[in-house]
Amino acid sequence: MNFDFSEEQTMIKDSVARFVRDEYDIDTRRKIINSEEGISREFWNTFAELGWLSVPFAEEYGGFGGTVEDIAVVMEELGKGIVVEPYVSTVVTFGGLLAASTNNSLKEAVIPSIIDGSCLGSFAFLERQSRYEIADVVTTAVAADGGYVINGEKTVVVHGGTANKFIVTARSSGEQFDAEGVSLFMVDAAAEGVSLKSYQTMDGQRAATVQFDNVRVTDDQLLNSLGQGMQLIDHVMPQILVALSAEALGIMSTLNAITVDYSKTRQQFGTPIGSFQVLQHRMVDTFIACEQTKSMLYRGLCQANEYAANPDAGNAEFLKSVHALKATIAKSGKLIGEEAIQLHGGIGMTDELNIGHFVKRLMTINVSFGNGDFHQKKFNQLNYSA
Amino acid sequence: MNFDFSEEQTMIKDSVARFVRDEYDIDTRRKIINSEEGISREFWNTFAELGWLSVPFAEEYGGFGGTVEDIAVVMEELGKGIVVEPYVSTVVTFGGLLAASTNNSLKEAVIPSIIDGSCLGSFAFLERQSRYEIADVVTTAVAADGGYVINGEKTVVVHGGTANKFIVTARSSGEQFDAEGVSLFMVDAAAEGVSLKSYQTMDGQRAATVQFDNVRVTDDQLLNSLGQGMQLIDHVMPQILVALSAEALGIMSTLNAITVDYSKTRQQFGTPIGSFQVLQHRMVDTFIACEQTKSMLYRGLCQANEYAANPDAGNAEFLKSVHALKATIAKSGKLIGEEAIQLHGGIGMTDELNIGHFVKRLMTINVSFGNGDFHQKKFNQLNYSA
Amino acid sequence: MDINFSAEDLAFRDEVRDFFAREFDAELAQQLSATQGGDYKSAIVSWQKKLHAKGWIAPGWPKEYGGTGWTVTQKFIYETERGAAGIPDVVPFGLKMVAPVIYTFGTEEQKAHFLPRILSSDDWWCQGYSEPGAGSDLAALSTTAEYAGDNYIVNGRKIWTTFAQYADWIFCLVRTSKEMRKQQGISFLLIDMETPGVTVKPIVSIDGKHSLNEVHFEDVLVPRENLIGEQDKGWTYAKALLAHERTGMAEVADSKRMLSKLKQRAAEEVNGGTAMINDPVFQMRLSDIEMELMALEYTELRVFASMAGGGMPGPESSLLKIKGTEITQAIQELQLQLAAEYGGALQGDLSNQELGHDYAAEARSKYMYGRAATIYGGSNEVQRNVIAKAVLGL
Amino acid sequence: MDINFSAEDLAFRDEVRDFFAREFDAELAQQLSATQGGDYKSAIVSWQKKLHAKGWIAPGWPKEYGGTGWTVTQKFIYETERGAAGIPDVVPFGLKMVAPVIYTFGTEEQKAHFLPRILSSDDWWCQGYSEPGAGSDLAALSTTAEYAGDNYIVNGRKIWTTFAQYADWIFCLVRTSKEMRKQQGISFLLIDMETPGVTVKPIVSIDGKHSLNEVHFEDVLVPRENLIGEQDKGWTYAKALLAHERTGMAEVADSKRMLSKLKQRAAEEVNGGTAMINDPVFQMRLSDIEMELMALEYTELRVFASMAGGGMPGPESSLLKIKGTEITQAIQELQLQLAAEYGGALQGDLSNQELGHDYAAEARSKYMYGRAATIYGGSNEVQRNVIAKAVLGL
Repeated sequence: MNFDFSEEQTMIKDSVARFVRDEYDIDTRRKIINSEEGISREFWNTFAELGWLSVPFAEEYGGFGGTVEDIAVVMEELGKGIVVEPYVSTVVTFGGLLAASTNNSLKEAVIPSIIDGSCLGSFAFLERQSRYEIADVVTTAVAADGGYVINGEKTVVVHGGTANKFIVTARSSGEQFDAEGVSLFMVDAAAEGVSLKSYQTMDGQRAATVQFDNVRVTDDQLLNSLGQGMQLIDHVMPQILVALSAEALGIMSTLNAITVDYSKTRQQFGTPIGSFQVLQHRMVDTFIACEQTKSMLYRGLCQANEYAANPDAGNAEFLKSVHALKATIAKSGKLIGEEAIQLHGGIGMTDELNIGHFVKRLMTINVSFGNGDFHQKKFNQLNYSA
Repeated sequence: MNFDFSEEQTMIKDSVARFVRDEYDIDTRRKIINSEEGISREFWNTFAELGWLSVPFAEEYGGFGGTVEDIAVVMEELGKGIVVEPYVSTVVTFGGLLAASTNNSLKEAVIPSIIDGSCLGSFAFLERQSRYEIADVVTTAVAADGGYVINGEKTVVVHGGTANKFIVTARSSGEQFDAEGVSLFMVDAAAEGVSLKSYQTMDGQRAATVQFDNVRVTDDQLLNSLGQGMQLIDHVMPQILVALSAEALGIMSTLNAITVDYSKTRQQFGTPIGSFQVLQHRMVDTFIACEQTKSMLYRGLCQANEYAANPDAGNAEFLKSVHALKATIAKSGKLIGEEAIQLHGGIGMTDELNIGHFVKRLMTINVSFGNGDFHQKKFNQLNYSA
Repeated sequence: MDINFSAEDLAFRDEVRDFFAREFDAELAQQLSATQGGDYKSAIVSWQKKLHAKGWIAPGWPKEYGGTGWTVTQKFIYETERGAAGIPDVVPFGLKMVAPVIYTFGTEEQKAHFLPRILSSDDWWCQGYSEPGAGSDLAALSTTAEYAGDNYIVNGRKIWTTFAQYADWIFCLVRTSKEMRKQQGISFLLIDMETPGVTVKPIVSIDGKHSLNEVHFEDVLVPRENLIGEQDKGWTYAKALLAHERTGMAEVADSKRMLSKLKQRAAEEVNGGTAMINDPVFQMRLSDIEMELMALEYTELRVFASMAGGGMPGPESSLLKIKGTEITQAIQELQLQLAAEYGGALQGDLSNQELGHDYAAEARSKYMYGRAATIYGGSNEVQRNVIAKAVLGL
Repeated sequence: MDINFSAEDLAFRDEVRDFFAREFDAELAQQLSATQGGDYKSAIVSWQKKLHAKGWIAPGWPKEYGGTGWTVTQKFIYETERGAAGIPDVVPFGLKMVAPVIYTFGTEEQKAHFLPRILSSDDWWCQGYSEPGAGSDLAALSTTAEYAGDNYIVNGRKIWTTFAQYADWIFCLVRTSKEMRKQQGISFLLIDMETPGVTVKPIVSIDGKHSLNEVHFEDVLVPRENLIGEQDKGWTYAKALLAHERTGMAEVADSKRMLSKLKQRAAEEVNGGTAMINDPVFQMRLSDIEMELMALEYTELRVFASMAGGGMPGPESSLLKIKGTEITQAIQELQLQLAAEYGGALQGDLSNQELGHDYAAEARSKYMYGRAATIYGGSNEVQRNVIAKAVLGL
């Protein structure tokens, strides 16, 4: 039994932490999110040079060959700076789906360009009506001329505006809610028929509405077998959820630390507010919530490692922990975010202070790929149905 | 708009309050609950003499002709003394069902004996399997010789051991969960085939397991039409729930008052514990919970009065408030009860102090005729199904 | 015990409904749905002028100064209908906050000058209480007013001043004596925002909008006749006002409206083929809030009924503030959950239509700005201290 | 990061399972399910003697004094298996509470005399800390021990003493000096319950049972050699013990067992034709608790892993106590809800069978007695004070 990070993990953790501390203060971030693209290409190149973009990819494609745990190490530190560059969307989600695909020529072509920073990617899955059900797909992929024609609209495509490529869910068969019949295609952002409108989201990141208007694709662009896209998504989703949760944990521990520090200096009624017992107990409760969340993340990581070591034993325990983790993130994130603002008082309500920005990213993570109730119900389904 | 009690209500309220204050301290109560019958016949006669037993009954049977509000006035004060005498089971429940029945000769025969204190009654409806679904009845009433034969077992029959008569649910037709086919019979406790085993319950009251073994009844003992018992129960249930809720409110306000007083005298760390901000805020929260509960009770009473004045307009709003009331009682009861013990510390854990006895009655009320979740779901069904 | 409406009450209700239906038109509703920008001020003022013309602008005032003379029941009916119609409350700073101080503690000249202009919405007021160093600890304020000649010379800084950018006047607590105990030596001044030395600096809040401001005072001359009551006694007047303010913070009618919209939306939002309103867990989340709100409505009625005989509200009003703001925040939070991934978009140049969920952006901004409700007007922690001390005697 | 079990660990797990299955038989389980009466003492002692014979009675002790020398992983496995088998933990007062004080701070004579008798369960210990006037404020104790000749003369009263009615020995905090500051002047004494002047008075608790007692001391002579460490330094020893005690309060393995039984029962309880385990709302109530417990299991493992290098646990152990007791109470509460109207019966002369729901009476008594968990061992309020001060630096 051990809960330590390896030497390599400690190195990359320190490297990300150093970057956040030295290069990514709230003003730098503010400039980036108000810039035209909403991300810093310069920093992204730095990430590439430091090897962060290679973490989850196999060595044969030039990757680091990292695990879910390695991703979590990076994400927790990125969370401490609420870094807006598209690590989750490009490396973890787009990259994760690609890495898990069975289309080797696509992997050979694209993964190296993710690693060197030249390719940004995004997963275009959400539709106006679909909410948290990824299999709820009305975008169509109709066979034509030895390929397919994609028609439909995807919404809230994270960092869609800067993506060079999309992985798109499209229905090649079946009815609206069927898991069977959802196919995954890689589509170039510059392909004919692709158009988009980009906007800022509350967490300082960007998203886009993307239209696919008679976009032509071929079998070569399929990530795995036609109509079997949900299998691939289900396989990769736990690692996306762990990555977001690790980011959230980084945010929570930062919010708690800032709030405790503030309570030691802010004077009210002639004494630091941190001396009021009511506020002390509430900070203890946010401390406990953060520790419990960390434990749940570690549980997920231990079980990810266990599953990786014994894939034949199945991933039931890993899945159970991941749903519990995302549900826990929702609860502790709400508690910690709201208490951070409340304990700061008026100043916590300002755009100028960093607190609100951390909270808004937490709120966004909460509803990304299913909110707390959604995942708790998945947990219940796995565990209780008699 | 007014939230005042009438002069008559104030008189009866003061009368019950005086009794509780002067005659019903915790030691008196302890003697009663440890006595053979578990109730005081002497006090019951006092209740009769003071007219409390006549409150809900029509004047034609010698009653006071009172309303749901009048019952609530009595119950809130009885709650402040956690009076164990069978007011809810005999007057409100047994008496309420009888008063609402269409069997006038039964009413003429029995109601006066409730009012004069000579008849104790109990509603025997619960079965081992039925939990909160009153229509879940496997006790049978089979037609025979111009009457019916009842066979079955009823459990947790409140104050069954001292009851002279039972109103019994029995299935005369239909399947286990059908509302149709449940009939209500009045059965004498001394009737052939009735046997019971009495025991104490956590709240200091008594209950019994009652066996009905080939008990013969006639049409004269039917409270309303054969198989239509659930209609009568559904009609009377809101007033039973309001009565229990009013009792619970009396308990909660008492618990809060005792706890606040205790916190002013109990010294820890050289100061009364009531000076600790954390405990202050928690007592504020229990105060607020109690006030909100009172408001919900008053809402229910206003709507009961509205429904009584305009029965044709239907009881939808009344029902909605009653389910909300019972669900609120569950939440605030849990909060207030648990905080009362916690703030008292070790002494709150002793059987000797009154605190625990109040809490145990609250817990019992919580699960009587459906717990909080059960009633909140009923509320949801009435309000949200699209 | 009843809340029955008399025939007169029912007739009054119809009159209110008719008036709202006729006068609060779609254009007004549209202008008021955005809570910033130049439109907002002119829209709300034009609406308030309509209410004034009708005589309904100040239900809380004594009749002699322009109040409506309504019964508690009529006030309840008016508020209920206003909320149900989705009509925002009047801007409180003039009508609900400074006016009661003026008509209770002001001179005849002050009443004659200020009250009519508040009623007609010709003056826009803002509140100068909080300071950077004094948040919940209001009395720790350090803005000074030195008396010299016939004027006070005011120096200092106020913060969290809502809509100062629109204001003609600000009412301020200022320190006129440093010799006395903290709560003493404070005076209540009315200051013309046009006076030289007054500057307003915007604060962008976490919803990305500009409602809050800092107001700076640099050697600002305020004539003596703008002092309310006695010098150094301002805390007394402010305290009376605070309890008054809190009773207005339950916002039951508005929460009812928000909840009813939330239910409509939950019937339209579908997850995996099931409308959210039919989801048993979502139903529990809804009714957890709705039941609290049903109770709070009656708690408010009980407070109002007990005030019907006259007199200022007591410390129980803190309960209304605590519970009212907690319920509002709970609704906002559930609305944001309902908006799911669609709720994160800042509108930018995208219309609601393009996002596909037309309430989603509103859900986001209401949630974020709504965090302030438990902070301002005396934080909920301070309200709990008030109840502990004044109600429970701790 | 992993919690993988090595081949040795797996072999150990099998050995533990086998031992429990073989030695903890149905009769023992039956005797131990009732937590009072004469049977209980003899049953738990006979079980502890079996553990002692196997060498497993004191996993927490250093190996030199009779500990098992297990790794953290082995301790985790042992605890997990114990909980899963529904085996109660050992009585803590001797093995987990006084023993660490004796082997850390005691004399060689004290170690030689007391430790073997604790290991063999020949001595039953109880704890004399709390006093009527000193609850959470432990150091406010007023039981005195005056030194005279070779003895201390003890006078005073201890309260909430669990199982004092069974005890051979009591370890006490007593005041040996009134000159010093509150925490100083306290000494740690071991007192033979047979000494003249010691009397035990039962306290019936709100579950209607007798586990708690008052212990009165009237001129009780305690030989000097029963003093632990230095006179007036007892608070230091007690404090070290308290942190140790708290780590044992998470009771994860027991909560897992209770939760798993709760799930089984929820599958059997039917409301209107639907098993409660399939009710979406009940499922949420269950998973709210289960998820917290899953996290706490790893929090505990993290604390144990960090202690693996040796050393006493830090103030984070307060977290384990807070969360552990809150989870236990939440399970008890849900169990009582599940028991519905059947949960209110006191057993009296009725068997569980007659009530029809064989866990219902247990649900009631566990819920009621369980309220003590957040009060004893340093109330949860005190634990939060500890974290605020020692961990957050407030």
